[in-house]
Amino acid sequence: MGKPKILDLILRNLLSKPSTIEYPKKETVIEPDARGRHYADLNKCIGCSLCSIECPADAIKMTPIPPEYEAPKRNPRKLYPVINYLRCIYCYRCIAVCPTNAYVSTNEYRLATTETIYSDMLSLSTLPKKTG
Amino acid sequence: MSYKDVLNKLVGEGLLTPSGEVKPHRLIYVFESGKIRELFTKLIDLAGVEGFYVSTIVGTDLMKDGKIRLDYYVVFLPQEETIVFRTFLPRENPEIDSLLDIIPGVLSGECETYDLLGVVFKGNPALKRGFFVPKDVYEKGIYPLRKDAKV
Amino acid sequence: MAITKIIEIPYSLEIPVGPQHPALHEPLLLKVYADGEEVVKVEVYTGYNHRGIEKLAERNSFYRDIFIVGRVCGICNTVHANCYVRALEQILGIEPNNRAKYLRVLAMELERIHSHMLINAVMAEIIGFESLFMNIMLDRERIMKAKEILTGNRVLADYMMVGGVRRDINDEKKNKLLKLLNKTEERVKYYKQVFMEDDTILKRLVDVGIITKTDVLKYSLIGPPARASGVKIDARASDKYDAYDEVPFNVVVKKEGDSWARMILRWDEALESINMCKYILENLPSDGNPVPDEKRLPRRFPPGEAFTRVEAPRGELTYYVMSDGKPMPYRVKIRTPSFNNIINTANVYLGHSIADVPVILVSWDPCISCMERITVLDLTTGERKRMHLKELARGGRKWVSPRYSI
Amino acid sequence: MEKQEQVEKNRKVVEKNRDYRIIRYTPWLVHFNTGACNGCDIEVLAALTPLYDPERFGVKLAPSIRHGDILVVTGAVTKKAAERLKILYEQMPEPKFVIAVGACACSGGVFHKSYSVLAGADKVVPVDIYIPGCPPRPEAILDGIVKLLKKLEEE
Repeated sequence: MGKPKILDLILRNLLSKPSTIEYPKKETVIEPDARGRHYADLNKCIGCSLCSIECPADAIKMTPIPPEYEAPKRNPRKLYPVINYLRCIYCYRCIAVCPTNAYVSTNEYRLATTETIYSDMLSLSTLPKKTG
Repeated sequence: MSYKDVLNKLVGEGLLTPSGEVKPHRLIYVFESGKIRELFTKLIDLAGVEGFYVSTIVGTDLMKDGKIRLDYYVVFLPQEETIVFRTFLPRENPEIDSLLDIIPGVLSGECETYDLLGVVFKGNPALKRGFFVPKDVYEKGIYPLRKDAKV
Repeated sequence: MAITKIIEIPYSLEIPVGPQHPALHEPLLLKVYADGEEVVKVEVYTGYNHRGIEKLAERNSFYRDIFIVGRVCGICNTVHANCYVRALEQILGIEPNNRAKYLRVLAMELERIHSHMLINAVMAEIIGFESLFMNIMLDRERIMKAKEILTGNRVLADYMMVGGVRRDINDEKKNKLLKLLNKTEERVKYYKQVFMEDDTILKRLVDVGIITKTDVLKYSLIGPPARASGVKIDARASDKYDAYDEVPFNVVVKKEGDSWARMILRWDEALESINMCKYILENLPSDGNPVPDEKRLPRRFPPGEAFTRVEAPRGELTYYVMSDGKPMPYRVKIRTPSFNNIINTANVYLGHSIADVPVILVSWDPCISCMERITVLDLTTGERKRMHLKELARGGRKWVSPRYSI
Repeated sequence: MEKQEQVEKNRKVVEKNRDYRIIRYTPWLVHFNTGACNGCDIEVLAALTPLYDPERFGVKLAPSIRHGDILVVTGAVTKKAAERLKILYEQMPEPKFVIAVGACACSGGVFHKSYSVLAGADKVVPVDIYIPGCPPRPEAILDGIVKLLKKLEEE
């Protein structure tokens, strides 16, 4: 490379903006269909436990719906899937095999925690609470 | 000499017996485990050192038959045709001659097969337990890939 | 220098070798015995990364294994999954449609580009050319973005499924990918020029770690190290799996056989892969939906065995899958390229200086992504020193030579 | 006697300030691979490249464990690597913190049933923060580091 080329390079580098993204002040652009946190919508779930069988990491556990929530009629066994987000590998196999497409997927990735986190509160928030 | 002629010649000499194929279209030839060194020496003579390489050694524990199956996957150049050389060993004390001095490339495969399946390659000085397997497993004398291994 | 007595200095490098072969052995231990500066003996120790994947695969169902084998190696996960999925397809007798085949090739080639860029960046870092490392890593982010657009995740794609792929692309995504690829092509050409012309790189890489054609075949070496020594082995060209029979590409072969040839060959292959990706995006067939309905895939596998080969970024990767009619595979055997390339090449280091050891090791592409640490043990004083692999390449010479160059 | 009291007093002050020192200085990371697939490793590496540039927070990759403040553990913790991880943790100077990156280091991931894997870094060393994901994005790793720093500040 000759010298004029270097001068050109220096000028270009002086004028260009730094390439660093100012995370976390500025958000990075994430694809809307990137695989992030997902949870079950209990209005659609029928408690068939297929996702729990197919999960490669055994991260999904079928749990009884707590009595203070109204279990939908289509869920006769009153079970719902709870995902252990620490073990989950975000492969979305559960979403693909779900017979009722009950899973809600998001591109949320900021999951750093100090203790184990589960999907139970997110899932239960889709159900109405029993009154009285 | 193309790989087909080489294989036909070896079949003619009685070293190999053709028996079916592994999908997709990989021909299987069965040989006697005692004649492995004779087979591969002849193979080098016929095909040349630059005519093939040993891709993989696959050991499988066939517990029902009381046998261990050993497959040598050999790739012939320049067509890159994969041929399977298959042999059967008894499940108790499986032993076979090592190929390390004539084909150094089998080192990794032999070490792995010994450590995980317990096939002894006679004449390979590098064999040792603990190549891959953790200490608490190999101290009990367990070979993890045997079907009756409880680990 | 006149040697009156031979002093053995065991240098042990602990290196997480080969994402390529993480299945069985990754952080790897190389014990290097040196006489002064000259390497006289190398031993390989393994087992730090043995996760028992082959046994694990026998205990899980066929479909769960698709995701487990993807985690053998983070950098080559789509080729691992592709190889395993194609073995299952052979057993089942299913053939995916053309669009799915093209998309599979696209995902695998994107992976090859980012893997080759990564190892060239690591090589730049090892020889102390830090700004080049940073620049290559910056441009590699574009390919990671492309992978995210295509598969939904940056690294572990989980893109392959029996009978097709798990995501389709539309025109908007296609344009985005083309834009990213065009920008990357420009930069890759520039980096190739840097590797061809820069004095630092030429002085450290040329004529280091030469391996001849005969040795390549004797030691079962595969992938870029074999092709850089003039052996034309490429599973893409010979097995013609997926869409490789329709997508045009050249197999790059070099004759020199040294570390420099291996690195340049990787840049050439990356350029070749970019052209393939562009061809695929422009000529994507539309013969039906490439995404199979995972609920309707066959649950029962007939007895049978299949052996598939695939050209991973680091060489030929093979899978052997045997089914005995039960819901779980009877035997899964994985042979990854680094398994051959690392363990069988202990003799190449002999005769080179200690500072060349990391250079040769990296030129096999063992994917040294993280911790590289070396214990230098001086037997005469019993003194122990731990140093970074990079330090050894640069400053290790300083630490060793004063004592022995008298 | 007075001297001993003074030493005792000093020790208490040091212990009280122990967790704060890290904020006044810059946290240096040490990365250890305990048998990962390198997916997490390249993301940790990518998090240190110019696009994300954590040196803005003073975060830097330390070459030796004895210089490190934060141990970044990736991988499923194989039995052979677990011995090493314990030794490394003991060699780190106080105060020390551990970040588990990826599903494997958090709780074993897909390998939790394997015979040569302990499944989870918390079985060997105390973990301060978990970053789930397979592998987590570089932003998520930065996010974890920032969360750890914030947590220390609040204490």
